[in-house]
Amino acid sequence: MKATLLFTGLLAPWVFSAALAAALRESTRLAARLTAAAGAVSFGAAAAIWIVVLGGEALLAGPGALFRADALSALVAGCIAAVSGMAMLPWQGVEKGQADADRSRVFRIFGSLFTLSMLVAVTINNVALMWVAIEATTIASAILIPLHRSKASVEASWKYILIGSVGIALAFAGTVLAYFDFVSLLGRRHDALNWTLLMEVAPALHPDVLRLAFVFLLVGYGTKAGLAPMHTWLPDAHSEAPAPLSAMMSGVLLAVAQYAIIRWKAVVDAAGGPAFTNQLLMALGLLSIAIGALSLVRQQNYKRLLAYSSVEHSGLICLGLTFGPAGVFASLLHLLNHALAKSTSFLLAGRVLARYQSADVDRVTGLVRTMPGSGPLFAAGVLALMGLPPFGLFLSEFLLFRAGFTSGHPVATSAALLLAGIGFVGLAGHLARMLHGPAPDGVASGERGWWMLAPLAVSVIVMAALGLLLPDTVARLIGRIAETITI
Amino acid sequence: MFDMAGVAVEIGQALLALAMAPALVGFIRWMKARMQNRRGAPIWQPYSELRKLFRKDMVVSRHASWVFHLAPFVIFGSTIVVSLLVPVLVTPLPFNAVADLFAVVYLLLLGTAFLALAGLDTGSAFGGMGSSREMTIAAISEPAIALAILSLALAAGSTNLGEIAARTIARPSSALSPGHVMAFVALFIVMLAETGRLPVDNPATHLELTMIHEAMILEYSGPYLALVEWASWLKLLVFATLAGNLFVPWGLATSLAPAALAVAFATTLAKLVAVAVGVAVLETRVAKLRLFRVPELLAVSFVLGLLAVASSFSVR
Amino acid sequence: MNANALVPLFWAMCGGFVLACGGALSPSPRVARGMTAIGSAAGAAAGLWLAILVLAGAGSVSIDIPSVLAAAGGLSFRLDRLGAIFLAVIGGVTIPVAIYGFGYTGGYDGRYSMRWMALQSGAFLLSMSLVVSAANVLTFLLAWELMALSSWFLVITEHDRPETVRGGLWYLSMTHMGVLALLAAFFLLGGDGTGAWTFDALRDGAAGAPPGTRDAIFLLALVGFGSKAGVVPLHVWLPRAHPAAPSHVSALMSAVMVKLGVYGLLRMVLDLLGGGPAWWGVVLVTVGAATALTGVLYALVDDDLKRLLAYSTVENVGLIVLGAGAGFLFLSLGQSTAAALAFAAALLHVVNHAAFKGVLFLGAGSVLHATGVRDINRLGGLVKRTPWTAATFFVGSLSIAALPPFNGFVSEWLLFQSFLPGVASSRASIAVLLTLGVGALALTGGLAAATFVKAFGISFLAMPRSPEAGNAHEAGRAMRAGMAVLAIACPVLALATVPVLSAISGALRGLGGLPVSGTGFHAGATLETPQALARMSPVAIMAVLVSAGTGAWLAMRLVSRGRRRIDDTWGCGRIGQTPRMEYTSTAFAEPLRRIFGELYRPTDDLTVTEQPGSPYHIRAITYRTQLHPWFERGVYGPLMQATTTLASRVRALQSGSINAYLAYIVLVLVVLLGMVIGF
Amino acid sequence: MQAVFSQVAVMGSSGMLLCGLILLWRRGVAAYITAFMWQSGVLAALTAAVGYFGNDPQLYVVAALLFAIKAVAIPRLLRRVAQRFTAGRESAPYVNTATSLVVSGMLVLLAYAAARPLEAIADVPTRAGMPLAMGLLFISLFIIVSRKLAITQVIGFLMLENAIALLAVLATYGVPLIVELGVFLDALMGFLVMQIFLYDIHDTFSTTDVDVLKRLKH
Repeated sequence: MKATLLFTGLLAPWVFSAALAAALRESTRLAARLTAAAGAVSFGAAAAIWIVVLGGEALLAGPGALFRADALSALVAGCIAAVSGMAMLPWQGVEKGQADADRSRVFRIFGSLFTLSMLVAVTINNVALMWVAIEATTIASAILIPLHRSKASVEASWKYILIGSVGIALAFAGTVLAYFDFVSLLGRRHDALNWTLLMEVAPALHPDVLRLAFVFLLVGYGTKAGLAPMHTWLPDAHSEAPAPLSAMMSGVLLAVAQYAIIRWKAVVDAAGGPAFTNQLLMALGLLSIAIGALSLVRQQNYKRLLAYSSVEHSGLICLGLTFGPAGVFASLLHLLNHALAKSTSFLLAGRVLARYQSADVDRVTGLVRTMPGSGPLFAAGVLALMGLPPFGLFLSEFLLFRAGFTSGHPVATSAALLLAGIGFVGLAGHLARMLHGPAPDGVASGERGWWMLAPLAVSVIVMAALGLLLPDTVARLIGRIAETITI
Repeated sequence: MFDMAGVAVEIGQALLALAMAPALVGFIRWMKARMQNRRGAPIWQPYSELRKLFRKDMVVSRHASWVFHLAPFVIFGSTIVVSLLVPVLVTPLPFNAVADLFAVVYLLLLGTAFLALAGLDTGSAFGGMGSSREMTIAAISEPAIALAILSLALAAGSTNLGEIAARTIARPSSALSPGHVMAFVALFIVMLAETGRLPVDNPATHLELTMIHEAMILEYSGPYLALVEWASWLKLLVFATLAGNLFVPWGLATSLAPAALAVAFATTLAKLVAVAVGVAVLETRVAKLRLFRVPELLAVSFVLGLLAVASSFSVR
Repeated sequence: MNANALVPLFWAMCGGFVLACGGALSPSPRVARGMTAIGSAAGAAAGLWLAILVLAGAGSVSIDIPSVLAAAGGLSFRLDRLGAIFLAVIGGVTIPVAIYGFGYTGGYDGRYSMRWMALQSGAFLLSMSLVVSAANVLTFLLAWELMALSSWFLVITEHDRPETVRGGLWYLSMTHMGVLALLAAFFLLGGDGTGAWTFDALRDGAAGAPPGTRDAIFLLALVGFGSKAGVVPLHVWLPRAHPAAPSHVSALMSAVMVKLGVYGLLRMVLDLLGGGPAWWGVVLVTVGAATALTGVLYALVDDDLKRLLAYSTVENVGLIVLGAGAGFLFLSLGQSTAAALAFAAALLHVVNHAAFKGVLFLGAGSVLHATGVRDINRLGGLVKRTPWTAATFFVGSLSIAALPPFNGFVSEWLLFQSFLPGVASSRASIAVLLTLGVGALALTGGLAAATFVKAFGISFLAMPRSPEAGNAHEAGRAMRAGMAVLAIACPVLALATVPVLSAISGALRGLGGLPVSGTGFHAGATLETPQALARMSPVAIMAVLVSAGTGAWLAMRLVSRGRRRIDDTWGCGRIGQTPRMEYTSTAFAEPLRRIFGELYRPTDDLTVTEQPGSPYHIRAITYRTQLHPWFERGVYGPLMQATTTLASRVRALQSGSINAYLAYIVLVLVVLLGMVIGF
Repeated sequence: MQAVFSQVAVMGSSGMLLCGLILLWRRGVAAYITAFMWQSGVLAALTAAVGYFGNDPQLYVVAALLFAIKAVAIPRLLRRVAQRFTAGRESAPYVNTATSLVVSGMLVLLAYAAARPLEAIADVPTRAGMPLAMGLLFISLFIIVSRKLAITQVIGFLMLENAIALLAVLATYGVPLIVELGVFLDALMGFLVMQIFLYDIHDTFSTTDVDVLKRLKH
């Protein structure tokens, strides 16, 4: 009973928020406040789930254990609830500049649906329905990209929907192949596609069929996770989408796709041992870090800069999965830290774009002077992404590289280290030029709407706390995931 | 080791060196004049020069600072300290226990640096040019001196002047070893460079393009000029005794007996005369090198020092 | 005084620095500056006192906080004697610099945020003192990276000048590349990661590590710590970051932060790895010699006062690495007493360099504060206008030029002496290397003397060459106090060489194969190298020198009766001397620039503009010279070029055509299927 | 009984494969739409046949739904879009017809190689059709990659979903009903969104040729 209450607490608010946003056509103010309230309730439920799951057993709810929340889903659900809650706040809505009620209404409807589908994806037990939910996220977010009608945003939305759908279709092919393997072993059962059942049966499944299925799954979910070379939709989508949407997409949508990869990696490893999946993930991971880091060097658009940084960090997370239990611990911690840092940076990038009206790095200078509130916070976000203390990403990269060396992959880890260094230099160069120097003429100086910065400041403080203290609840939860996932 | 007699002899020896320094320069000038079949001033001419300068008034430049006033005393003081170390009559000297050959080199470098600063202080172009060239030559001659010292230290097992002289006395055969001779030539070249003798710098001229040492002391007059000149003469004497007593140490007194001291005085005097004649002959034979050829000369000295050190490997 | 009585002293130090950070919350900039100064000075004093107690034999302080960041190994601190020496250097330099900083940052009041500077200075000092007392990998690297970050913020305080931001960028990028090398080195040291990550566990584990890994760890440590210390070719950030930083920050960076690179090298290669094969020593000696010569050669011809001092820091780091290299060489040959002497000489130079480089940078800051000009060619005549700065800079210049009465001479002498036993008793190839080492050491000493005669002579003496230098005003009381403390420290350190050296040799006892017992290289008041190879007593030399000088002064006063007359400098009788006739810094270094022409390869261009009427009447002559930037063109140019070409090729991947993007996905699918079919 | 069943399965899947090849061979968009219509029809029939032979009544519902949506509704929408925008012909695809056919042949061979482990463990009579389903999957991927008209890419994507549905039907007699419904909903929503974007592209670029979409680079 408690479980169903928690799950409804997690999912229902977003349904109401979408419905209310659709219904209340005129009074957008009220709808905005309701969405914020929904975000808060959902975050509360996610935190409650986090605590309960920490207590020991996984939460099961819904008909035939449809919904299940174990440690991994609690972690990712927590990230989703936090980031979406922050991104969907009314003033974080579409850029203040054009106060177009209709646009922000559309944003609230599909934003809530987008969050709902992500939350469903991570809390559903049936892997096929997980695929359906992830496909739903693609559709919901695709509609929001061309919110500001322009040639570029139309192009970005078309590329996003096509690449996303083709990629995700391959993932369904993989799911069907895995289901076929299960059916040919144990016949057709209605709960066949439940992840828990798959894990129990996995040692008996046929390794070579599962390997074939994993190829399709990895390419499919890899596209959504922004792994190179399937990452091409990411920079276009992020440079054109409204900032809150990019924050949600880059922060947590990639995390949901990584969640799916981790789920399926556990099953395939249980069947045929980790050698094959590690090989694939290490190759794609290193490729993503390389392409992500190298693209940062000459990138002039700071939104695309953050997008390519997501590709790099997504590569790091996948690389971490191949370094044994310590590596999984590090990459999950990295997933959490990255979600916070990236979403904060994108939201602040949105504010900077609204003020400077240009996404070009060269035209944004003297940020510390013109926006004394957002400038330092934006700097904190980017410094966190560069992996500097006192923020959490330094700690997770430290653990990740340590796991790399101790698990016997010195060459791959050194290559990742070098590429991360190149990425660091790329980001540092652009950040330094943006922060300092004289303010360009025609840009008003002084911060407007200090209270808008409150949630972002809180998130920066949380990032620092994760970096310096690593609270025990987080460490224990991720520790438990590492045990259940790796063999 | 801190016996009073030793200290007294040491101070006496330093005063002796101080007294002999003008005579040495006078003898060299006289020797050069004779070789250019000129009558030349008598040997004690420098003494009268000093007496005249000490009594004259002093003209100080308007731009000079306390560095200008401090420099003569530091130069004179450092050269005195070096003369305390160098075995003019007797080895081992008590002061040797607290300073070695490297200290000698760096004390002389202290004097040179202060002279260069004094040259810069008055703001004249001559002073600037002199100190720039002086520091250039001092900088390049450092490695040559270091290697010469290294070869001596390897042969004698210590950089202490006392031990070096004692060891060479104890083992006369080592004095003629190739390493020893090459170290002597290296040190001799460096002596010419450091004391501003002819191939490197012309002590007798005030022509701004050729004078290095003279350019720096152009602004000095009266007692200051006397101190600085005396210090440079004493430096020449110190180098001469170093060249003589370290490489050809026979005749040095090893005890404080008056007879031994007399013999030591005679042999040191002979050695000084020999070195002075050598310098005088060299100065009349050789023309002044262009400034940018001096490094080649010092490179020769560096290579000789290197060979001296290398030869000490084989002998071991 | 048992070890755990020192723990409150450790927390007092951290508390002081946190108080400095507290300046960020202060009501007014002036209060912020005050809190920074008081907090830093208090913390530094506590740190210095703690270091002295540990060095005096009160055992080591060890504090463990396993709860914080437990997953990565928790925080743990252990201040042993080697760390205590560097903590003493940090404490000793920070007190005068903090006092000086209070006056110096007065000039920043309107332009930059004092609160932010307070926060970063406190963080910088705290992280430095935590680096030397860290006892496990996480604490060390966390403190190291925090040090890099806070020092970067301090370097780019004056961020409205573009070259400051560029210098800061060079600094941050090179430091981070160094940290990546350190990460790799520490994790390789950890082996299979089963053991704890404390230094003690690493020390035992490292003994069993295969030689290939030990060599890799050594090279990575050399790159990582070498980039922080400023070893060639990783030194290029030093002459870019130091002039950009506020002077009291560059004083701290040059005197102390750069030495933490040396501390790291000693901690990892000497303590944890316990020395290694002979080629390690050979590499360090060669790199040290190259660094020393490069540093001094570039310092010699530089006209920017602070960049000159930065290059001189590179030179002195080269000397320290030269000494350490000789130490490792002797260790590998089994001559442990000679090795102990070499390491002691290197560490003594660390301490001495901190004193005189500190006072020189503070002096340069005061010159900048007074005239706003850093170019030596436009200074001059400051000795009369800023007497305090001139006097302290004078003492610093004499010390760094290794001239006798001061501490520079003592550590240079000890470096020479530490080479002698090696040349005498080792194999021919190593003897030749060390002989060339002695040659390099001597040449560096000579060129350093020339550099600092130029630096002091041209900046302070004679007539001012520009209006700014003309109406310079003396620095405030706080700045003068800071400079005076460090200037006095130079002769005092020379006199106190024996206690300092015995503390250093105490710290080195038992580290990585060095002899556990042994004299402090002194017999009574004089320094004595092993086998009584050489003896020297700085006290005696200073006493005799001073007495000889005053003796001469007294004699002169008795003998001479003449009067003094003030008149113009000799101008060949016709014209008075004008500032334009004076020797400039470029002219002073021109002979040496011509002699070392092959190394500098200067590109000179001289443009003469005649009067429009006739070619014989010249209106203006402009002369511009530029040295061949070996490292930028040889090492960093190609490196950056390769990265950007690779980056632009990767950029081309995002070609814009959706068909290409879909083709990538199909390609990956086919390739992975190929692997499955082949698997 | 089993032999007839497997005969029907192979016939159905090779029929669908042939419809796929038509897209590679012809140039007219109208032809593409009819090919897609026929392919969906065959898929619906095959699903019903599997429902009959594998006596699984649920599949009849799925077959009906499939026929209604994919064979009737979507082609009509596509025709309306085709009439309004396209010039009716695929201008110059990246790969000419001859090479596309050769490549599709190669892809079918790859499908057979990849599907070998599937057939090794399958005991259902319809296992012979599985490589053909994989082949259709690769060919529809190739269509999306090589064609320039946006509407052709949409049709290619729909064929990709047909291929996966075919694979599901052949391999496991269809996925559980709730999943089937979810997939249908997604497919429909996906198509609708793509259609909206087709209108968008036409409004802003006044053409649906994908080559114009090259402004977002690097």
